[in-house]
Amino acid sequence: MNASANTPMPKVAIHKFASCSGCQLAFVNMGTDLIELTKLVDIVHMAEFGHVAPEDEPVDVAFIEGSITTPHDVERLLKIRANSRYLLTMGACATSGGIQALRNNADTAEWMRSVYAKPEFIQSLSSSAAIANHVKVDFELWGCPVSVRQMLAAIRSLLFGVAPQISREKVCQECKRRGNNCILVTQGAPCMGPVTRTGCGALCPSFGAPCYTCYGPAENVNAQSFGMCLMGLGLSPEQVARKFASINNAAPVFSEATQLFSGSAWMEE
Amino acid sequence: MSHTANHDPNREIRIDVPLLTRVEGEGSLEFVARNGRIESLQLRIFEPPRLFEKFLEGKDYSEVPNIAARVCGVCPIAYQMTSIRAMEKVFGMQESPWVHAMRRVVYYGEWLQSHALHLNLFAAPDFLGFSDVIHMAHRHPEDVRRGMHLQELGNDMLRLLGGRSVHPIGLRVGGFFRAPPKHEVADLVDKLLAARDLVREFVAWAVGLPYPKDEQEFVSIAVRHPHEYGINEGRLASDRGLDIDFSEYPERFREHQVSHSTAHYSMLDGSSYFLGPLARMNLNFDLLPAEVQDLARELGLRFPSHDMFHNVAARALECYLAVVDSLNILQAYRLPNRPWIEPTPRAGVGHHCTEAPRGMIYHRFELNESGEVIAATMIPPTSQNQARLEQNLNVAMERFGLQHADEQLRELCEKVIRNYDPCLSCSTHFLKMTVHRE
Amino acid sequence: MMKTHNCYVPHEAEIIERVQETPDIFTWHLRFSDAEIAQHYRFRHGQFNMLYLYGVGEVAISVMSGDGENLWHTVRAVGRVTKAMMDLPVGSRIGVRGPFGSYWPLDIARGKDVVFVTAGLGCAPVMSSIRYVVEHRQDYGRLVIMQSVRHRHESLWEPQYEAWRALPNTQVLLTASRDQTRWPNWELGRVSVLLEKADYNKEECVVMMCGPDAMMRDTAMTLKGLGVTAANIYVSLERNMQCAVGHCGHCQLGGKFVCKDGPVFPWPEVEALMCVKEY
Amino acid sequence: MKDMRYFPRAGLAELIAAIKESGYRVIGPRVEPGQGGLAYREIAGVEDLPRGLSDEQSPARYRLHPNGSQRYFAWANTSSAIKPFVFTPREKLWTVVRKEGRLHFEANHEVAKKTAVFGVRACDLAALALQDAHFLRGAHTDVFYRARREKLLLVAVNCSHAAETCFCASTGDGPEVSDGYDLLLDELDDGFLIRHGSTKGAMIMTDLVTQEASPEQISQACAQGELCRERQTRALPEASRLPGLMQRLESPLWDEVAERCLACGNCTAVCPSCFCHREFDSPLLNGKHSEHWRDADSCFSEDHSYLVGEVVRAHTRARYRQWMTHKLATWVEQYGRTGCTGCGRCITWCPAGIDFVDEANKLLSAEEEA
Ligand SMILES: Cc1cc2nc3c(=O)[nH]c(=O)nc-3n(C[C@H](O)[C@H](O)[C@H](O)COP(=O)(O)OP(=O)(O)OC[C@H]3O[C@@H](n4cnc5c(N)ncnc54)[C@H](O)[C@@H]3O)c2cc1C
Ligand code: SF4
Ligand code: SF4
Ligand code: SF4
Repeated sequence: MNASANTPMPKVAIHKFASCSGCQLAFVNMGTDLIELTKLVDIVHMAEFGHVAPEDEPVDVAFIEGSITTPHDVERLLKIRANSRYLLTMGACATSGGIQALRNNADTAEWMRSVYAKPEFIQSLSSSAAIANHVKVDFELWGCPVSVRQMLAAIRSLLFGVAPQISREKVCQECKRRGNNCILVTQGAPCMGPVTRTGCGALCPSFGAPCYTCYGPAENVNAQSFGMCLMGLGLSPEQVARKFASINNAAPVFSEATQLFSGSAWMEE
Repeated sequence: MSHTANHDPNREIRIDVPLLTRVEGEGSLEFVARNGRIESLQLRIFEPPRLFEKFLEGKDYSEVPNIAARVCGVCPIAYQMTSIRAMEKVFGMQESPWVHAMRRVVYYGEWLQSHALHLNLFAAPDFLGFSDVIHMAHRHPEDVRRGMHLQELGNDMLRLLGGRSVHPIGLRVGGFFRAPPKHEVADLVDKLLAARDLVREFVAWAVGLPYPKDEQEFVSIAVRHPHEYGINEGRLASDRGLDIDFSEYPERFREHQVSHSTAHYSMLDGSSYFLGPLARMNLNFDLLPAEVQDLARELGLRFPSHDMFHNVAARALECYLAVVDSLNILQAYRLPNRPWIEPTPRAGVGHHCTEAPRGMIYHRFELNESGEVIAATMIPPTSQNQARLEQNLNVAMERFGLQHADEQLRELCEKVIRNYDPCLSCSTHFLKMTVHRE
Repeated sequence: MMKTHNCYVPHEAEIIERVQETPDIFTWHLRFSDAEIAQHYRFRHGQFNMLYLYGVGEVAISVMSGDGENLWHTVRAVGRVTKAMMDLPVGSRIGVRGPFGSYWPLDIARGKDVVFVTAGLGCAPVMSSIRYVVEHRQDYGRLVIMQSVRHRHESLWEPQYEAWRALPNTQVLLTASRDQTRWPNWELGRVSVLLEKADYNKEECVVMMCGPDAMMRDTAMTLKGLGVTAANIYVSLERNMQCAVGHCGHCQLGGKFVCKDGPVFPWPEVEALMCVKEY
Repeated sequence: MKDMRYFPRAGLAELIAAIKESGYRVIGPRVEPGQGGLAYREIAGVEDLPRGLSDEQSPARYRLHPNGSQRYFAWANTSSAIKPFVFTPREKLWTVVRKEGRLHFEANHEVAKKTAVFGVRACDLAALALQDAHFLRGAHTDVFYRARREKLLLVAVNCSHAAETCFCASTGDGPEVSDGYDLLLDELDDGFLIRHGSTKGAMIMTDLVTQEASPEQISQACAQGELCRERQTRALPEASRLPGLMQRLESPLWDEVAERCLACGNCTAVCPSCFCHREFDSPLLNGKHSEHWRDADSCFSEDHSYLVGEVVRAHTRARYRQWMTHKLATWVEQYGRTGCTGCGRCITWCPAGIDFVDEANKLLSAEEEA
């Protein structure tokens, strides 16, 4: 994906599926870097931007925002994959199914009836699936929203012809680098930093707010022990389960933890 | 707009815009005309429902702001703050003056970010004849840079109190997690001071854009507050005499669903209504700081106005308001003892409305005695505006005349739609336009 | 290092020649851009340099041969940095810091039999010392070279080995652990197969070994069983390396920093910990 | 003791002012709003110090309580030691500019600020000495660390209060400060005893109005230290027994602790002697130059022991074992003593409340039984 003066610029597409558009907005919000970026790559598809190349136009890099919820989504996604050299997920929806994956275990038909008076108008799969459940994903950028710094670094790496470097360490590491005092220790706050992946710069604990897992699971998570820690802070098993069932509820490590602490399952182990 | 009107107006016209661009979210437009009459004109929002209202059920009140934000990455503050206030009402909590003021600042941040983005990236290319902002930037680099600068300033305001601009993390029931330290406030004040002239130029530029005239009949609705330009507190008012408490919303406003879209249509006493910057100006111009009113007069702007494209000017003027009023608030900044009040959960129902960048948003929360959600309703501005938008399109197209070429008809449609700055992610949806000429 | 200098900052070097050895192994011939640095650069067999790829990062690579004006490195493209390095054309510039670490006991080995055991690309760190022994053949006793690869076609320096096989008092033993066909001069199986065939003075020898941890552990144990003194067995270890000067802590093996106390260690110094899983 | 002087409590403001006048930014213990607990932060003056507050520390718990006194230093320790002011958790090492194919490397020349750290404890000074040995005394010197170290002014205060987590008496590093300071204070009910340990400190003392310390005052100070020592309930096994950990590398107790350990690395981050860090490149978007940075790292993270395609210490068991055996056993081989100075931070700040001392004792007594 090296660009030089006489070769055409690499083509980049940004596609949207079920999402809040927040990752795209984070992208559009990057300021003057956006202008810099358009000098390095050719953004051929990004509806918000006013660019709509057909889904079967070959591109070098496709970023996918959003999760897969309808049969039509699946068709589109397959077309995109087939025409992209690298496919990167951008954000929690695309990477783990997002907050809307909460409906995966629910009775969707019943939910539809209650929210939409005439559900027959709505064509929908019963689940919200991560992109990787349907096609091969080359690199995952977690976060809700995605970190633009990480996204630019990924593009820069691909321009250099190397794989993006994506750290899976815990939020706590970044929290300590920022010199924060741990709010779990000083306030008994149920901060999810010890199970959550770095990337946000330990934003929440720096504001005195408990982390709520928006960057997804870190490597080597000890969900069982951490759940017990949270119970030690006074949370009920159900509350612990809900802590894991947040923005990245369908990430396997978190959905297993949710199961573990739901009901009385946690005691049997 | 210079047009050659040499087509047969009685021909069959079918226009499809399968993927509307430069709006937030995804949707289409479908337009069919036959024998000189518009037969159907439908905005379709195709994004499948994400069922937020349903999966908020059972969540703890403290989890609501973070989940509600995810309805829309474009106006997360609107979702967070409206739900927070609705729940605070359940708990019988009053805002402290500090919290009230800081909520305005963070909301102004969202307005400035969203308005600048809309005007710069979405709307201006329409009026200046460019396909997108990148092409526009080649010809008008200074204008584009100024818009981006203001967008970034809005982001800075969001970051001061919210930590990040998309899905901020600083807001909580009771107030804020963190009181910004004085030096950070001082830095922002410097930036705001430095942007004052820039934003005045920006307003003048936006007011001077060559947009069409589009006089329409409509009812404006906005939050009205006795002492300040309505944003996050007050009552619901219209220019036809409506003046109700937020809790009366469900009695007066009704939602229904139509077959072509997953969006819900909202009606006030059975008819459509209009929300957004122009509606706010129409109702609350008198409450703008004198400085902002003066600028409007200098530029020859008069409100109330029923020219739909004055929405552009209103949006720009609100950018100036955001800078001026945030300065007023932040120049008098004091550190509070504590940036939040600890809530004491109790059971009940709370209603609240605030002014999202695109217009009024309504939330209703029913909580149990431990503060868990029993039922949630969230009605975004775009779905409330949808009926009005379709009427607006009908009238505008008829007035423009079907003798115009399809391409010109489509352009006008898109301009009219973008003028509402619809957020299709919000209404849990996006547009695809199909125009049929038969 | 070369002159008083901030030990973290690389020096520019130019790729003046490159050889594609196998589909994923290449050799670089480098030269420092700064003549003074080139002149003062000295390395000892077994030491390594940190090679820096612009905008991407650094990797530890053994010095194959040469001096500051002609520095040779053989690299296997395995990951982020090394794969991209393989794409660099002649004339490109990279960063080089070094040399770092300990070296092979070529002095101690003088007058004794010398045994080299390598597996995989593990040969890179010992290649330069084999060459040294070959060049100073009269100073050493018997020379035994054992090399194990998975497949014969991965073997980099087969012509070189064949040439050495012809030297007096020298034994070259090769094996392919995963091949089906048995080639002439080749065995089938792991290093252990070769150890049985090797002929050298167990009491008066120095063994130099490089390869995966498990291979070195098993071989050292076998050699001890055969009567080789543990202190005469030397290994070159690989651990994650960031700074290469004993500051970053990544390469620690117990109390040892592999970058500065190693990579070459007498076996007894590391034996205990090399035998602990995941230490 | 002959150089010991006394000044009343009000003199503390003068001392801080004198230090500032000598061009230092002053770092002191401060209550961290929003995050709770004490942290070393820049202070404007005495008004920022934690007057009348004491800390309560236990595994996974740190709280501050009013103690009814006027004292500023009636607490055991802050969340971090001196470490971040010398070994910065994130810093740029060098920049490389690519121009016409050539690479131009340039070390980061950020000028270190003169920094005074106020309220330093004995355990932290001992840990600083360990870091000095690591970053300054080897064949290669870390010039970034050195630049900051040379600009440091250390104002130590002898402990008068031990936390439940403290065990410096058992490591021999406290509670009394013995060396490594520029100025040393003892806080008494109505004022301070002060002495200097360097010419830098002596210079600052000359600006200060002090009186000769009375024998009563000196004995009060000694008694405080004694009390502090007696109050320590935790103790590491004797130094001579610690190498025994290396005989327990296959103990099932490592699995047992790994069941609780979150591998979050909070212990290594707060430990005043841990020195691990990793390097990475951060290129400009347009690719015209690149910066080379380093981040504090932890042996609890997977990158720490990553080798192409494998992680040497893939499991928490091995990572915890690395942390403890390095700190208590193999450190001795590297720097002639253990890497633990008894500050107790890894106990307090472990979100899972794992007690380092308790684990070490369990492991070693299991060894003896075995
Ligand atoms: C003393 C020593 C001598 C070496 N000599 C050679 C040689 O002559 N030829 C050769 O091809 N390889 C050699 N290696 C191995 C080489 O360092 C790794 O293959 C290389 O670091 C892989 O980097 P990567 O970015 O391509 O791989 P990735 O898998 O992407 O690794 C990412 C990063 O992890 C670190 N890392 C990964 N593996 C290793 C490793 N084995 N050792 C140290 N750091 C690692 C590096 O910082 C690397 O950039 C040697 C290693 C050591 C320690
Ligand atoms: S505050 Fe949260 S992220 Fe920070 S160290 Fe504590 S648990 Fe980890
Ligand atoms: S601290 Fe946690 S919830 Fe907050 S931004 Fe970071 S990952 Fe997301
Ligand atoms: S090991 Fe624990 S008690 Fe010892 S110095 Fe480190 S943090 Fe303090």
